[in-house]
Amino acid sequence: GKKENNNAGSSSPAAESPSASASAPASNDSEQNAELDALKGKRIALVMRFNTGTFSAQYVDGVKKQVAKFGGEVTVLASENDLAKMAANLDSAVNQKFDGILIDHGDAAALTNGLNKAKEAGIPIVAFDSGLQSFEGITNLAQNDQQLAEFTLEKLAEEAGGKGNIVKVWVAGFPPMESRQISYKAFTEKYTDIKEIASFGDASNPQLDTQNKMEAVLKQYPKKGDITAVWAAWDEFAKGAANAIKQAGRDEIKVYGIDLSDEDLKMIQDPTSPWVASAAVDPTSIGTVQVRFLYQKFHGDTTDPVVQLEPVFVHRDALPKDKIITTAELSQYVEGWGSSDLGNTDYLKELEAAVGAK
Amino acid sequence: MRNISKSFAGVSALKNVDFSVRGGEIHALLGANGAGKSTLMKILSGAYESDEGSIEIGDASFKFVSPADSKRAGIHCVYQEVDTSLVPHLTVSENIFLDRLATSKAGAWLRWGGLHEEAQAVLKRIGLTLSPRELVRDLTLSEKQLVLVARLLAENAKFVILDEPTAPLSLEEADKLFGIMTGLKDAGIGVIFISHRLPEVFRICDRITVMRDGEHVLTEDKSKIDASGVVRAMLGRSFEEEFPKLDAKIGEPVLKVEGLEAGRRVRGVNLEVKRGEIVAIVGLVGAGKTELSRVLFGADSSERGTVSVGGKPVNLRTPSDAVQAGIALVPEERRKEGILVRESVLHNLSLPLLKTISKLGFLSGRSERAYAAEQIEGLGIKTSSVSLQTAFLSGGNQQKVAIGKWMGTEADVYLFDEPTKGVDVGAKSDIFRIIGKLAQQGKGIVYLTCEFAEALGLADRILVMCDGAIVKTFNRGEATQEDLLYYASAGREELA
Amino acid sequence: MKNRLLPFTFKYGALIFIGFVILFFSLRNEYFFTYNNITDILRSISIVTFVAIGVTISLTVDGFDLSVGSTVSLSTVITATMMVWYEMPLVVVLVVPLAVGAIVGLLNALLIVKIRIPDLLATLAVMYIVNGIHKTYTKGYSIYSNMPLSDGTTAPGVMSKEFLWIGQGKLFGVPFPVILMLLAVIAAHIFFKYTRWGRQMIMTGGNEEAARLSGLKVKRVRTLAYVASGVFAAIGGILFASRIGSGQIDAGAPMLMESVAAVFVGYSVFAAGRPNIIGTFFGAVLMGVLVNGLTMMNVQYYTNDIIKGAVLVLALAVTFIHLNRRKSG
Amino acid sequence: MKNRLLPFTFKYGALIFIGFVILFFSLRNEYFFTYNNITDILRSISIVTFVAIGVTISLTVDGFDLSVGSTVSLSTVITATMMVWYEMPLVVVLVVPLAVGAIVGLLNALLIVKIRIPDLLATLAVMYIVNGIHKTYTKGYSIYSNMPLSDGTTAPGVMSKEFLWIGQGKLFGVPFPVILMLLAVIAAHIFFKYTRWGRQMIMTGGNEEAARLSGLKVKRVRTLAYVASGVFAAIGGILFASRIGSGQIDAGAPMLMESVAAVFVGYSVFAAGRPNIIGTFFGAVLMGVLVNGLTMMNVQYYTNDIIKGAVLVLALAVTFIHLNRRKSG
Ligand SMILES: Nc1ncnc2c1ncn2[C@@H]1O[C@H](COP(=O)(O)OP(=O)(O)OP(=O)(O)O)[C@@H](O)[C@H]1O
Ligand SMILES: Nc1ncnc2c1ncn2[C@@H]1O[C@H](COP(=O)(O)OP(=O)(O)OP(=O)(O)O)[C@@H](O)[C@H]1O
Ligand SMILES: [Mg+2]
Ligand SMILES: [Mg+2]
Repeated sequence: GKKENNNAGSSSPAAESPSASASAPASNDSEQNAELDALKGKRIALVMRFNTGTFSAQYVDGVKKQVAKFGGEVTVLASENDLAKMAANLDSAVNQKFDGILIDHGDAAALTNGLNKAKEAGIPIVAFDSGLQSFEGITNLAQNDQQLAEFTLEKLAEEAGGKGNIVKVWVAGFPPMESRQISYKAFTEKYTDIKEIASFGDASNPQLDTQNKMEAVLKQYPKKGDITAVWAAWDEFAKGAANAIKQAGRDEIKVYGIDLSDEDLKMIQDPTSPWVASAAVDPTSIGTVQVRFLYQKFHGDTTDPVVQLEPVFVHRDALPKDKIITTAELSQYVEGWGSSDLGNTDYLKELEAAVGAK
Repeated sequence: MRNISKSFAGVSALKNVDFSVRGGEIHALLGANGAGKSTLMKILSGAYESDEGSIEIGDASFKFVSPADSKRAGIHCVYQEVDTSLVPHLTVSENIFLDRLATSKAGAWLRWGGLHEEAQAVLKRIGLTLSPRELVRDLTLSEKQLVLVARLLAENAKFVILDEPTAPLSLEEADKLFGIMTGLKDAGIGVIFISHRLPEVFRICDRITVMRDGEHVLTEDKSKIDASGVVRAMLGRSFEEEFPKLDAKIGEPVLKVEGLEAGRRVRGVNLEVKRGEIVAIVGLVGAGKTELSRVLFGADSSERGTVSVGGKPVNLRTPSDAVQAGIALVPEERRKEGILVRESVLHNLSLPLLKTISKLGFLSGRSERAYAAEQIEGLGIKTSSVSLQTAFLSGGNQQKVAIGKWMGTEADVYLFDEPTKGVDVGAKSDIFRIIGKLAQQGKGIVYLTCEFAEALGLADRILVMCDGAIVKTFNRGEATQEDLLYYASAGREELA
Repeated sequence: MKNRLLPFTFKYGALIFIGFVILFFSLRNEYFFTYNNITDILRSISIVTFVAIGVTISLTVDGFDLSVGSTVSLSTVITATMMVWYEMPLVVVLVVPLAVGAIVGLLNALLIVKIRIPDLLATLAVMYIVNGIHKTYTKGYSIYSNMPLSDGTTAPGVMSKEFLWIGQGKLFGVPFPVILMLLAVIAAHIFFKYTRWGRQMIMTGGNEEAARLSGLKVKRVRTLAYVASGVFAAIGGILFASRIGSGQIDAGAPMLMESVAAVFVGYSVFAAGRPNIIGTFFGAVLMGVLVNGLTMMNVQYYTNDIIKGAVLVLALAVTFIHLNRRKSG
Repeated sequence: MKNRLLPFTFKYGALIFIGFVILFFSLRNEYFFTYNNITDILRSISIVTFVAIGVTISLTVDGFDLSVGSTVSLSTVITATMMVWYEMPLVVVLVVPLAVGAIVGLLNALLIVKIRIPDLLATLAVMYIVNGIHKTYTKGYSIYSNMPLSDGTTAPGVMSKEFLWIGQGKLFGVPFPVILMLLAVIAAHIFFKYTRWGRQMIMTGGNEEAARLSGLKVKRVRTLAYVASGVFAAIGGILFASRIGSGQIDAGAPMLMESVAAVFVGYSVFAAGRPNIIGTFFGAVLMGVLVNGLTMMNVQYYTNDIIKGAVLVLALAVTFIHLNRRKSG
């Protein structure tokens, strides 16, 4: 609707005039330059719920790089997985009159108040994986967690031939995890010949704890073929499981994980590693895309309330055998990865060029 | 109180003791250290539960299982260990009215103004000029003692117990206390008074009960008994026997102290101790003896003055410097400073010797045990095994452990700070014998005590300390108890 | 004694320090010292302050309660399930978690006062147990309005509006949790300063033997202190649920260290050298100010901890250098 | 005294308890009591045991060290960066984190022994500082072989084979970390039982003033204890990096509570009622056995904590009921 146009009026009064419509080509150069100048030097707050691990470090990196390209500046407000702290951080961001706010892994109930305050203050917001669809005026990037789980589980079933014993490493209490569990449940109903023989998970010490517990499970099922595969709902779990299996020499067991960072990619490429596949949205490009949509809002464009980030399935077979690559190069091998031009517009390209030229 | 018995960890402290007090009398409870006086009173005041026996007030029979019970019966007590009854970081007022605050008598709300006012009034009655707002942790020992006395006055007592209240008081202060006691007596309150100072006992009390080794010995009117009779009853033998002074050859000076100053409590102390000599330093409680011994041992720092051992000046910054220089200290607070109560006798005895009994850092279990056996034998430490926790030893044996650990260090100078405090009669003479032996071996002994009789019996020389300074020196045989007391109280007071 | 300035800096050192920190941030960032930001800071510390009051109470009777964090977690999920699973009225929603907090306190007291397990050991064990219970109760799931249940249906209840108002609403322009917090701080301060029970707790913690000898039922006092600690942690949990509008698993885990830090900084305030409510409050304020101010200065979030730790050391050093000098001087 | 069985169950109660737990799991699952599983359990507790030995040492001198978890985190990322960022030879890779651990210990000692901040307060502050440092050092990234660097290049080094062998290799069929752990336990036990320095630590912890008045240099002894605590935590961090083949951020955070739990259970072993190395080891074994056995039984992960806590309470109650009965009897 039209109401999405209540953009950052304070910083770009030009947006009020009809001529500033984003889709229309700029009528004259000076006007366009003024428009671009207005987009420079934005102060942006990134309010995060989680802030440890390579995945989130890469995501922050993506946000920072993209904002820098647009000539802005980012402040990270980290919340150590404490929603109350996150709510406080959002309030603080509003108090500081940032030009725009990015939200990472929020929670509708916890943030409602702060978001309303931000809306009153006219601060545009773009959220990632926060379930804020019901909020008017906020653009929600969503990585489709159920689909992520489906990708890996389907592949698992396929490679296992539709039957076998699997170990599930998963923990409740986190929205993405709980979404992935929905897919898992459907999966167990669909493949009745696939049996879950063990299930554990501990988010406070994910890697070592998984490694220790996986070892116990391996001892409990000591014969080759007892265990077909491990499904880890989070890459931190997958790392631990892969380590345990590799060190026990049980190379017949395959590990499937979700969320992919550089660190994980390296493990998947290692031919001796049992970890064969993962599904993810490139953390760096999540950051990039999120920033682009925020700038569209600065510009006064109408943006969709929900933007789906299509997850990508990465299997070892698709990766080069001869060299080690990083997620930055992954797009050359896996379609849909990182190359996402989602949210990009001509004026943003021009802005990028203008800032880069300086 | 009838047939009271009590034992600690299997060791009997009270055996079928009977004891009675009338309202309106001052009843002295006497006995040597460890006779069981305090224990009996703690049973009366509900701090301990008796194993057997009963307590009767009028016609009613009671069994006190908590201090609250006995308070309800009107019995109030000033305990011997002052610090166990005070809360250091609370104000004087609150400490005075601790009982009231502890029970539900007072309302829910605290009116500070009223409380301070009332406290001020009570303080005035005992003649203490102190702000009721002051924190108890900042008071001196004697002030603390008086705060406890003030607590008695603040309550409606039928009976009050005063366990060695005069120990930390000056004579003036003690006099004021006696005035208060007489006032209580006149008000019909029964006062039980424990003291080791016989003259004051005879001055103030009406009846005397003597205990020995946990048993009741006698109860008499003051008029029917004299001091020597009391002492005989207390000790079960005559007075001289208590100090078996051994002859020792006196050699060259081993410890020399010049112009030692530390804070308010050690002021310009000069001191010389020769080999084989026992030098007693006497003074009232609070004279600064403990502080002097701690400074000499490097446990507290001095501001000025020199100390030399065997002619060599030493710099005492920590106790380990002192040990290196050949000084050993048997501190006053045995259970806190002298021994580690949770550790075995073995580990306690070998503590200062760890270096000597180890090779390349590894302890030799054999020499450790051999050394311990030697000390246990030599000092007559009564313990069921070397690995027994020292907490389970009797006080005298604990003190022997605190002494025994220094025997192997080849120290030249031994400082004893009130080594007989809380030690029973037998152990006491054992300790005197040990000290005598050390002197015979040519060690220099400094014996700090507030028990003048001990100093008179044991020492070759007696120095009197008052207010942090040595005010008078006596050679053996020159002084009487009265002389000592005269100088110890700064020559200002006459003996009663 | 020679220097008259010393006792002053000693007594008010920590407060002056907090003042400087606030001044510093105000000068560095124009948005820091605004009404909205100050009330936001106060709101952000309200939960921790409640927990920290509980910790202060148990420390006052000389007992360390490590289980408060887990009690916050338990209480926050219980509060949420009361509404979401069972659609209880507000009273029940508030009373049940408080009762559960009291029960956790009783369990601590049983182990410490009755069985005489040392406080740190006992409360650590209880911490594990309560953590396990809160996860088992929810099967590890966070609780939110109309959440899907394991039997495929959705939960009937929602987090009610009135309940959410407790944590998110405003009264006379002041966030309600701030009002609650200030009331609690004042009440607890009055309790310790002007009521017999408060003094009894201080007496017990100051010298348990003396308290016992004056006829105080010290066991009961200590039991009450642990119960109070549990109840305040439970209030923290309720506020938490109300603030974020859901019952998060493990929500209380960071609360233990944060509240302990506040209490410890509080030792320095007025050079008390011991747990005290006003100190605890200022300790929480300092921590809140630091977190808020540092984020505003755009300090890398991972350096926050260094600064927090350094500030703690400074505040503590000021007090304890002096405190020990006085003792030995 | 009347019942002859009591002193026996008292002294060996905790060990018998552990025996029962092992027996229970062995009967429930045929694969539990196999050579491979037992060595796995021992390997899984090796890191915690090292940290717990450090905690035992600091508790022996009566000081609680809350900073060990953060020291593990710091040491684990330093170890990894030594190889990945700087391609250092193995000696340097091992020595640098140990030195850093010692420095953390020195910092603790400075605050506690010199400035005389109470141990819990000081080590809490240091915990924050060290946590902040390790995150600042890595900018929040985990460290792994050939990781991409912020300048767009990749890191030159890899986690070396020899290094990984430390945590993952076997010697004579026994996992190398298990051998290391057993050596450390034996060495620490001998240290406390048969060496002068160990005895000095025990005596200092027993009563610092009495130890000082016996001529011990108690400040030095306490300083050494904190340094040892830091070094053992650093060893834990090195093993951590070697065991999982990378340097994870915040890896040590859970180690604090786990090691403290092991040490506390250890209080009960042989009814010591105080920190002791053999007890700590058995405490760690009990915790490891529980995790392994419960995983094999496929118990819901969230109930693990309840069982852990209940076991802790039981073990502690056995000891302390008796210990106090003896004291007051
Ligand atoms: N709590 C206790 N545990 C073990 N033994 C104790 C305890 N209290 C007292 N005793 C022992 O009981 C005996 C009597 O002690 P008590 O304190 O009653 O003596 P006292 O007559 O008051 O001596 P003093 O004149 O030194 O005060 C002593 O042998 C003492 O060691
Ligand atoms: N911890 C303390 N706090 C306050 N005052 C103290 C403290 N220790 C000692 N004092 C006071 O200092 C003065 C000297 O004490 P010191 O212990 O040196 O005397 P003393 O002659 O050894 O007495 P005692 O017979 O008690 O050993 C006394 O007035 C005492 O009350
Ligand atoms: Mg006595
Ligand atoms: Mg003295």
